Amino acid sequence: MSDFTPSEMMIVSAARALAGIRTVFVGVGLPNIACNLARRTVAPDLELIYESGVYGARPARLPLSIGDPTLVTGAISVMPMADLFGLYLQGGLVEVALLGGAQIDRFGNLNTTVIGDYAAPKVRLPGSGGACEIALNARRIFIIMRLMKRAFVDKLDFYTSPGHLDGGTSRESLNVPGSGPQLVVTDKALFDFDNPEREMQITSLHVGVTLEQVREEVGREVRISESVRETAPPSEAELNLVRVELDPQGMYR
Amino acid sequence: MSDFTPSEMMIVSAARALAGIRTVFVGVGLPNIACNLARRTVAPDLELIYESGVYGARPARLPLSIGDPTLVTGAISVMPMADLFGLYLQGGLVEVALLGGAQIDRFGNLNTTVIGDYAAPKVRLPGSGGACEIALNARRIFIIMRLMKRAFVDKLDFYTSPGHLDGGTSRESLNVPGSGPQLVVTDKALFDFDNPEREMQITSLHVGVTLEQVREEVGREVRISESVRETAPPSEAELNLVRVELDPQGMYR
Amino acid sequence: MTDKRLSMREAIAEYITDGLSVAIEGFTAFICFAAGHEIIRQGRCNLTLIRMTPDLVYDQMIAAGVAHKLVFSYLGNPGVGSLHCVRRAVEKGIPAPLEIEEYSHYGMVARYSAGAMKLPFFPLRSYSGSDLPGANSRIKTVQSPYEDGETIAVVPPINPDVAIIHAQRADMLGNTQLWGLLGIQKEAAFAAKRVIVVAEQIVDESVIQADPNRTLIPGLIVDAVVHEPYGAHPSYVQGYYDRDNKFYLDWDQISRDQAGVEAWLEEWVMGVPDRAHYVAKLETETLERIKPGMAPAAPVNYGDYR
Amino acid sequence: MTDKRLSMREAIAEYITDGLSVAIEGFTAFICFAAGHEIIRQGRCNLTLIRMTPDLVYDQMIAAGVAHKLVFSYLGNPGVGSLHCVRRAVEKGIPAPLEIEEYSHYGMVARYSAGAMKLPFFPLRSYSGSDLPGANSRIKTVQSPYEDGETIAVVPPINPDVAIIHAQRADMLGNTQLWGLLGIQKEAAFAAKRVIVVAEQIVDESVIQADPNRTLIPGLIVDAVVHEPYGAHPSYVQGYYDRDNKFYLDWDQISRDQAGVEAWLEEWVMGVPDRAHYVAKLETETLERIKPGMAPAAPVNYGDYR
Repeated sequence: MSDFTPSEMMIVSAARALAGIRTVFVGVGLPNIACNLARRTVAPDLELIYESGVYGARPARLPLSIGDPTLVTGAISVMPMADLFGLYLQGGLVEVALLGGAQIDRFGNLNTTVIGDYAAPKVRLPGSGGACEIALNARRIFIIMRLMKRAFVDKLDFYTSPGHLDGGTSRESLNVPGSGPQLVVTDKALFDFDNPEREMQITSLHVGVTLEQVREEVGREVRISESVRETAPPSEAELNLVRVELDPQGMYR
Repeated sequence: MSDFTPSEMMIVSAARALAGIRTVFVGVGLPNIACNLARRTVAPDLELIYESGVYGARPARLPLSIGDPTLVTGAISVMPMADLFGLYLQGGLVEVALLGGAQIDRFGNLNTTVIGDYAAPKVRLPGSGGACEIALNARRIFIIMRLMKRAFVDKLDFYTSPGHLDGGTSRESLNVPGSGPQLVVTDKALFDFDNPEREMQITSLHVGVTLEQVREEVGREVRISESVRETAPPSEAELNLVRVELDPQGMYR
Repeated sequence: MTDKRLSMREAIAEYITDGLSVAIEGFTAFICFAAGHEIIRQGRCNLTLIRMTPDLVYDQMIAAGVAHKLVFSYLGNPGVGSLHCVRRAVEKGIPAPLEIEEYSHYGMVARYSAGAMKLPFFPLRSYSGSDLPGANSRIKTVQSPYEDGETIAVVPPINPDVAIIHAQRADMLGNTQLWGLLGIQKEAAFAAKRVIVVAEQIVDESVIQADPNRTLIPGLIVDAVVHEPYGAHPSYVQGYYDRDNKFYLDWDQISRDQAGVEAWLEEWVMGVPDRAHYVAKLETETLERIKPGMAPAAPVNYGDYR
Repeated sequence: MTDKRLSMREAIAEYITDGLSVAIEGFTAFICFAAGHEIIRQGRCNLTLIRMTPDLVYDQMIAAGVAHKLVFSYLGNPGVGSLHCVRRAVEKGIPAPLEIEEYSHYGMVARYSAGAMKLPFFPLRSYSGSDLPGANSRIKTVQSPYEDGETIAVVPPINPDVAIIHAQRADMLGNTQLWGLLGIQKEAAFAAKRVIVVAEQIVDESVIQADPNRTLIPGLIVDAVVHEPYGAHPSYVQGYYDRDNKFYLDWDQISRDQAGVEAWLEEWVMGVPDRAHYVAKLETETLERIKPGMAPAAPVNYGDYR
């Protein structure tokens, strides 16, 4: 088995989770490569949706932003953002959306707004963009972020994008279309929320990663699924696609 | 002075009333010819707006319906109806709209819905189409219809498109953008509503028409403006444009 | 990806069943008479017909007895006069009583928009001072929570069971492009539970992808693609054929009595197996008369970015 | 009809005065840096800057001190990282404190839509469970008057004093066509009290009229037309030039401290009289690097109907 980077493990894990999916709402960078890998492997009918107003992008190069002109040329449809958000996202056509954040709590709520106090922030982050409505309207949310103490927190400084809120049935009480976070892909392990409390739990540890390392990074007790297993490493085929076709310059190794 | 038909007098009168106007919401037939005459004479910057989604039509022939393909080819902009009604009409960009109806009352309210009871109509008319929102949102309404007893009634069977409602300040109480009916062009006389009661009043009698004839047709006392005058007959130039260029087949003589 | 092409007969048989709500949309243009006629041929009934302007297509379908209800905003033979069959049904219950639900044009546009955007209502500046809300209790008001506190009219979403959209071109996956009068076809398609696209031409996906801003309906929401040249006759398709105005004028006479309509339906709908035979039955003079000249769009370069 | 063409200097001098609210829109693409730089050169101040994604153009304008308030939905250097100038203003009040009013993307889209449609509010499915309404009291809710009685979020209209829209082509009357990412330029233009269109090419009205479905903004709502090739650099214009990504990366370094930004502004904004000189100052290598290949749109025939 050839060796691989933690980023490659994240890309491959996210791609595998998209098996059979028809539409994915995506950003640039690592998630974008994951979606294109899924298209070439487990989700041949997958269409990429970008908040910039693109449905069914056919990029001729690695897009450098979600508004890259290569996402427009050759796409199936390019529309005003009012249609992208109104007809596609709110219209219920987005099966999976990939999100990330500066902070995530145990219930998959995300903060991309501020560190510190909103009125006098220590760090002013980008803000919601489309994340808030994506988190509520996409049928399922997959979260992709590296496992870091400062990111996996007990309490968010700001709730930008609702996950399972306070856990249990609290999200259902919002009566929103989307079912919220289903998966968290990190560089060390995979997490899901398949328990009555809707609390993040380890389902799979990447090769060579120990529970202690994960606890260490999360900085608190972490719930563990009964069916916890080791993540199958990237296959030769998967690595080849990523390294040769999808990210030849290795921008996201 | 060459002679002319009552229709030609209506066309010319409506065209003159559009002097200096920039945008007019229009249907087909006689009003359409009036607008094109205005464009060639008193309103060179006039742009025609059709509810079918056309702004700035440049018809190469007499359009046979408001959705005629000749209104599309060569137009400045052709858009979804949501934009036509939302951005142009509701957006406040329509200076004048031309309307008509099966019934009109003394305050310029129009009925295009039913004759008789709504639930069991004697005659089922076309209905509103865009007329209801046009009557409320266009800055000014010009009404064009032939003077006929059964059309000029005391009480409408159905209020489709609000004019000055019960007169006086009753329309203002609606707090709508448009100022309502300003002019009624008929084949016998012109009417306005320039009195505190906002009641239809004769301002101009076409050549050879007597007050008695008008009263006869309206079938009731008709208010008369202090400044009532005789309508200036169509000029040679106006008649030429209508007969030679705008309606060569004389479809609307 | 799966090829979604079906014949009109297959598409109607598969997706239109008795009692459904059906929107054959297209404002004056792109009216899919081919679908309306096939629905009549297959003897569907109790349909709720939805269209801003019922036009001749619903006049014919209502005379044929396929509908029990009509949702609309303007009942007319555009540029000609009345829809006599709809009037007979509403005024005299011939061939059967017809329930109606009536809005203004913008009200229907707003209903389709709310349906497409999955909103509980859509606000619009209309109806105040009109009798329409009195005639239709679905038209309500909402108060603005902002300073003005203004009260504004709202209409509820409409989500037809099936929308049938005619277009110039589509690929076999249902990615569809229209030009000319766009009406509310986009909103109707996104609002509908099922979508049948009927196209003058089936093109390769690469043709669609060569002008992504022109794509009005993505294959994602399309269930069937029917290739049906002249499928919108006697209405028109921008750049492909003109409205057959002679027929619109003739219909004003044909439709004056139910017997005349039934004779016409017998000959032009029941009497032909499909649209191809209908087109063959049209005089070549007719097809020549409605053929437009060329007016190409100005060129556009999307740019090759690799 | 009057020719609305002005130089950028004339257009900004005429329509942008201190204290106005200004929306230079365009999502990643069509960002009119030429207008932003001219506003800086003319020393405007106390502006309320409105943009979904402030991007580098507002980062530069805020560092230059033209703004007292920012209305936005995403603060980032797209694909690169932070907007350091905006962060300095918000976190440290450098060069001056900056008031912010924050929404999500769809919230801003909805605000422009309400502004363009003259609606008192626009409903959208967002914000429930988020802290955003707590941070911005302009985000409210309305209850549906229909069966469900559902409560839905609403945002108020936004009507900028001036919108500046960059496009591929316009005629001298302001009839404007765009292709590629359409963003919310249409809604922003219709919502604004004044509109300045900046185009890569000024074309004859006949070019516009040869593809009426492509017209996004009618001259009717346009006050000034500025011909400014490369006016959107370092952002891009579909089919005309690519984003100058090298500059977006460089800016991440340049903008790390206020001094560096001021030096850059001195050289590239204050140091040039207009965009033509700015373009001349760019290396030819740069212009070559951002030149795309050809990808023509598929042909379309509107049909000649006479």
